[in-house]
Amino acid sequence: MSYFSNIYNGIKSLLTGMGVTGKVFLNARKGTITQQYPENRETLKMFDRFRGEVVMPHDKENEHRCTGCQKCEIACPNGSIEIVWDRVVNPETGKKKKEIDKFVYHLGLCTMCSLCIEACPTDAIVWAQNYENSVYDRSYLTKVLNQPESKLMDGVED
Amino acid sequence: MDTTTVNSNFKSEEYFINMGPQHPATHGVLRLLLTIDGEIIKKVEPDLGYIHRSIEKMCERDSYQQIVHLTDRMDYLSSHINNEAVCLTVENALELEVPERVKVIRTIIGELTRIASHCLWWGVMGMDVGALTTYFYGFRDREMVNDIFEETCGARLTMNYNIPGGLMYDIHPNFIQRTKDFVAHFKTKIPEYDKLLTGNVIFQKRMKGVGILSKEDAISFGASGPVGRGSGYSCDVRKHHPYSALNKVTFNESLKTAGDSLARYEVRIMEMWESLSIIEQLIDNIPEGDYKVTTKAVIKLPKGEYYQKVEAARGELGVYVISTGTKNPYRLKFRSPGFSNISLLNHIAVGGKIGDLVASMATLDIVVPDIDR
Amino acid sequence: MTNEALQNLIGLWFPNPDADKVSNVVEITETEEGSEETKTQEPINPSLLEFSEEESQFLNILVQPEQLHSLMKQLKSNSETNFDYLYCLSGVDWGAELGIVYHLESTTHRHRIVVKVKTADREGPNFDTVSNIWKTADFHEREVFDFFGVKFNNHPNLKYLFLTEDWEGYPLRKDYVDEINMVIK
Amino acid sequence: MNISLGITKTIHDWLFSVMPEGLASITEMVLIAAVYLAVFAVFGLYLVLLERKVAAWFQLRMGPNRVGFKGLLQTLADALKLVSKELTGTEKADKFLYNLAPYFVIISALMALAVFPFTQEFQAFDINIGIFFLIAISSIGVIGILLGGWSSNNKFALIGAMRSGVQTISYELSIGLSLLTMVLITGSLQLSEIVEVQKNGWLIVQGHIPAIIAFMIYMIAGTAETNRAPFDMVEAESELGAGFHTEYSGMKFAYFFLAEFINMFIISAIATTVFFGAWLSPFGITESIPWLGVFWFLGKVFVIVFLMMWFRWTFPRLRIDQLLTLEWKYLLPINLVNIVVMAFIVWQNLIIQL
Repeated sequence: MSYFSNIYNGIKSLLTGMGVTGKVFLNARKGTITQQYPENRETLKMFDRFRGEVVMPHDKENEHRCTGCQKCEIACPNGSIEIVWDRVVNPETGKKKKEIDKFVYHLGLCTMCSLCIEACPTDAIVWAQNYENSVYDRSYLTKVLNQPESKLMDGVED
Repeated sequence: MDTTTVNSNFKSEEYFINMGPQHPATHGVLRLLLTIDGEIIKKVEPDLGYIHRSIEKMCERDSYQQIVHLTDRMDYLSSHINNEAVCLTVENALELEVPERVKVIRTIIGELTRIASHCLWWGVMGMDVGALTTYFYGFRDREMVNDIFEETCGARLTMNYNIPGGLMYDIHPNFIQRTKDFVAHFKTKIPEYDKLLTGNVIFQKRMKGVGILSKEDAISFGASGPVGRGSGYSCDVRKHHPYSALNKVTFNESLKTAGDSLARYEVRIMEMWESLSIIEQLIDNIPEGDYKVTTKAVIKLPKGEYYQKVEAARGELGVYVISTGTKNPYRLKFRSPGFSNISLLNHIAVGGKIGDLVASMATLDIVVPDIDR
Repeated sequence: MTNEALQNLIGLWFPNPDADKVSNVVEITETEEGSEETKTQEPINPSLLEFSEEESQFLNILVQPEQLHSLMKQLKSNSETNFDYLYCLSGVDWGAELGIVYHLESTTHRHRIVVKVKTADREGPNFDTVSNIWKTADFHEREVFDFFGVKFNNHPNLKYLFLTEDWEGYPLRKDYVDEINMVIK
Repeated sequence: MNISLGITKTIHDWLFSVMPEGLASITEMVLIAAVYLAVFAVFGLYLVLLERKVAAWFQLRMGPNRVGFKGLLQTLADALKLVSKELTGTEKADKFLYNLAPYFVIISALMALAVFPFTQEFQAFDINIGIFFLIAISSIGVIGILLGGWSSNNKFALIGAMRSGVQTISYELSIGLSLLTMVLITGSLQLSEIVEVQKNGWLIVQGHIPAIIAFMIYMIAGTAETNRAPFDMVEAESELGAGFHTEYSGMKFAYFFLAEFINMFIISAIATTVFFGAWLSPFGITESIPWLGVFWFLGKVFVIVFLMMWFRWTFPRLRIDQLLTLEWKYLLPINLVNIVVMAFIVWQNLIIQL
C-alpha cells in the first residue's frame, strides 16, 4: 500500500513545487528582480554611505581640507594612499607649514575598508558613490586626488 | 607534474578523476582528487591552497584595526561575524566594555548576515542537486539583506562595519524599518522554499540517508555549525559561549539527530527561522547610546594569549591571538569552520555516488576562501 | 571542572621522577645553611607537565614532546576530563622554539584547556601526531606541516595541503623571507 | 484556401513534367528534406530562445532582450557565433568517431520529423509503421551520445555517455509501452490513421483512465528520453561539468544542442499526435481550412513543450540509481498493468466516443 501512497505523495509534492514556480511565471512581468543595467544609469542611485572610491572634495575656490598629516596613509592596510608633501613657508605668518603636493590614491589597491576616512581628522577625504571603476589600463587607477593649484582651506588644522 | 597526488595502488576497476579546481560543484577553486569505481566514490582527497593568501601572515604585520578588514575576505558570506570575532578578541584583551547599543546592532547584523548566507546556500544547494530556479529565489531574498547592509555599512559583502571598540558609524535611520520589512517578507518566503525544494520527493530521495555523519565523528572531526548540529551535536557557540547581545535573547538551538544531508539542510532552514526570531526580539529594543567607545589610535594588546570564538554562518570561527604587547599580533590564527568541515568530506562521501558527493558537499556549505584563508 | 581541579588531576598522570630527589637535595642544603632558604621557596614541580594560567583565559599545559601523545590520549579518554573536541590546532614560531598549541574542549563537561608543546629544533622539528585521537587533527597538522615545516610522526598522509610540492621555506615562520610576494610595511 | 499545399502540388507537377520519373522523385525528396532541414533548424533555434525566455520568467528574470526586437534574434546570433567558432578537440580523441557523433544525433533527430502529420496533407512520409519508426529513430540518437562521450577521451564525458546509454535503454521501454497502450485503441501504427480515429475524440479522452496514466508515463519517459532535467544525468552540470559534450565546441556542440531541442519537439509532437488528436480541432475547423491545422498542431505541441520546460525549471535532478528505480520499479510495472487494463477496455468496448 505504501507503494501507491509513495506515488501519490510524490506526485503531490512535485505539483506543489510546480505551483511555486508557476505562480512566479504568471507574475513574471512585474516580479522581475534583475535590473537593466546600462539603461538604468539615470535611475540607479547608490546609497549615501556606498563606498565607491575615495575622493577629496574641493570648494569653489579650489580649496581642500587636507593638511597632509598622513594619518590616512598610516591607517591604510594596503598602501593605497601615498602623500607627497612639502614644508612651505607661509608668507603672511612666516611659519613653516606642512602642505600636500600630491595626494596619490591607488584605486587598484584599495579594498574599500573605510579606515582612512575614519582616520582623517579634518574630513578631507570622503567616499564617492560612483560604481563604474573599470578602466582600460591599470595606470588609470592611480589617481591624484588634490586638484592642480589647489590650496588648503583656511582655518583647517589637525 | 603532480604525480604524487595520484594514488598508485589503484584496483583495476577504479579510476582517478580530477574534480576541480574549475568545476561547478566545488564553489570556487577547490580541487578534489576522486578515486571512483564506476559511479561509486572510493576516495576523496581535497587539494587546497589555490587561493591561499596567508591572511595569518598578513595579520602579523597589520595593526588590529587593519586586521578586521582582512577577515571580510575569509568567509565572505559571513563577513560581519568574522569582523565581530576579531573585534571581540581585541575588546576582551583590552577589557573594553562596549555600549549596549553596539552589542545589539552587532547581533542584529550578525543574524542578518547568517540569513543572507543561508539564502545563498539554499540557492546553491538547489542548483547542486539540479533545481536551477532555487538560485534566483535565494538571491532575491538575499538581495534585500544586502541592500540593508549597503545602506548602513556602505558595502554589500565586505562590509568592515565593526571596529575594535564599536561600530564604524551609527545605523542608518532606515535600518530598523527596512529590517522589519525584510523580516515580514522573509517569513512568507521560507514556506515557499519548503514547498519548492524541501518537500520535493526527488530532493528528499537525494538527501535522505546520504552522507551520514555520526555524532562521535562530528565531534572528532571538529565539525561545527549546521554540519555538527545536523548530527545531533550541540555546538552552537551562541548558546554555549554567548557573546554580544546573544545572552539577552531566547532562541532554540536547531538540532537534528539523523546526521545525513537532509538533517544538515533542515538545520539551516530552522536556523533561518531562529535568526528571524532573534532579530525580531532585538529590532525594537535597540538601546540609545554611543555607537563606539574611542580607543587609542594605536591599539596595543597586553602581553598574553587570547582566544575568542563566535558562531559564523558556517560554524565555529575561532580567533587565537598571541600578543607580545606590540601593536601587531605576534601570531594570529583563525580557526575557520570550513577547514574542519572539508576534512570530513572524504568520510561522508565514500561509498556514495558522484551525485551524492555533490549533494553532501553542498550541505557542508563550503566557502573556499574560508578554507584557504 | 575548574582549572584548579583539572591541574590537580592531570598533574598526577605524569609524576616527575626527579621531584622527590630534587626536594631531598633541597632539604639537605636547608639543614646545612640557613642563608640558602630562599631556594627552597621555589615549589618543585611534582609533575612533568608545567601548568600556568598567566596571560591566558585557560589553563595552559606545557608538555614535553615525549609525553605529548600519551597525555593527549588520556585527556580524551579519561571520563573526568573527556576532552573530545580539538577546536584549534595552531603552529607557533616563538623565535627560538617552534611549537604547537592545542585548544581542547569537552563537549560533556564544557571545560577548556590549552596544551602546548615546544621544540628548539628548528631544522627538523617533529612531534607525535594526534590525528589518531582527533580526526580533525589530520588536516590541521598538514596545515602546520605546510607553514611551519613541523613533521608529525605516524601521520597517515603527511604531505603539502596548501602549498605546491616544490615550495621552499615555511611561510609562517618568523624568519621566512619572500621579497616578491610579501609586502612588508 | 489551399495556399501552402497548393504550392507543393504545383512543384510536384512541374518536376514530373520536366524530368524523368525516377529523377523527379529523387529531386522532390531532396527538396523536401532541404525545406524540412531549413525550417526545423530555425525552429530549433527559436525553441532555444523560448526555453531561455521561459526559464527567465520562472526565475524572476527577463531573459534575452537585447538582440533584435525583444531579443528575437538572440539565438540566431548565438548560432552565427557557434558557426564561426574554432572547432577544438582533445589530443588523443578517436578523431573519426569524435567527428561522427554529432551527426548521428542531429540526423536521427531530423529524420523523425518526416512522419508527423502537420495537417491532413502536410506530411512528408506517411509510413504505415509510423509509431514504430519514431521509436526506432529516436533511439539511434543515443548511439551518437555514446560515441561522443567515449571518443572524446574525457572521463567526465565518458561517465555522461554511459549514463545516457543506461537511461535511454531503460526509458525506451516505457515510451514504447505507453504508446502501445494507445495503439490498442487505434489498431494501427500509421500516424494518419491514428489521427483519423481521433475524429471521435482525442485518444486521451477515448481511453480515459488508462490513457491518462499512459500519458503521464509517456511524459516522464519522454523527458528522460530527451535527457532533460530532472533526468539530465547525461549533462548533469553540477556533477559532470557538461557531460558527454564536454570536449565539443563550435558547430559540433551546436548540433548536440539543437538535437536536444528538436528531440523535445519530437517527443511533444508524438504526444500531440497520439494523445491529443494532432491537427484535429473542434467543430472541424482545421478540416475545412487545412493550413490552420499546422498552427493548431504547433499550439498543442507548445503546450506540452512548455510543460517539459516547467519540469526542468522546477525539479531537482535524480540520482542515477533512483532514475533506474523509477523506471524499473514504478513506470514499467504500472505500464504493464495499464496495457492490460487498456486491452480490457478495448475488448469490452468501454471507450468514450464523442
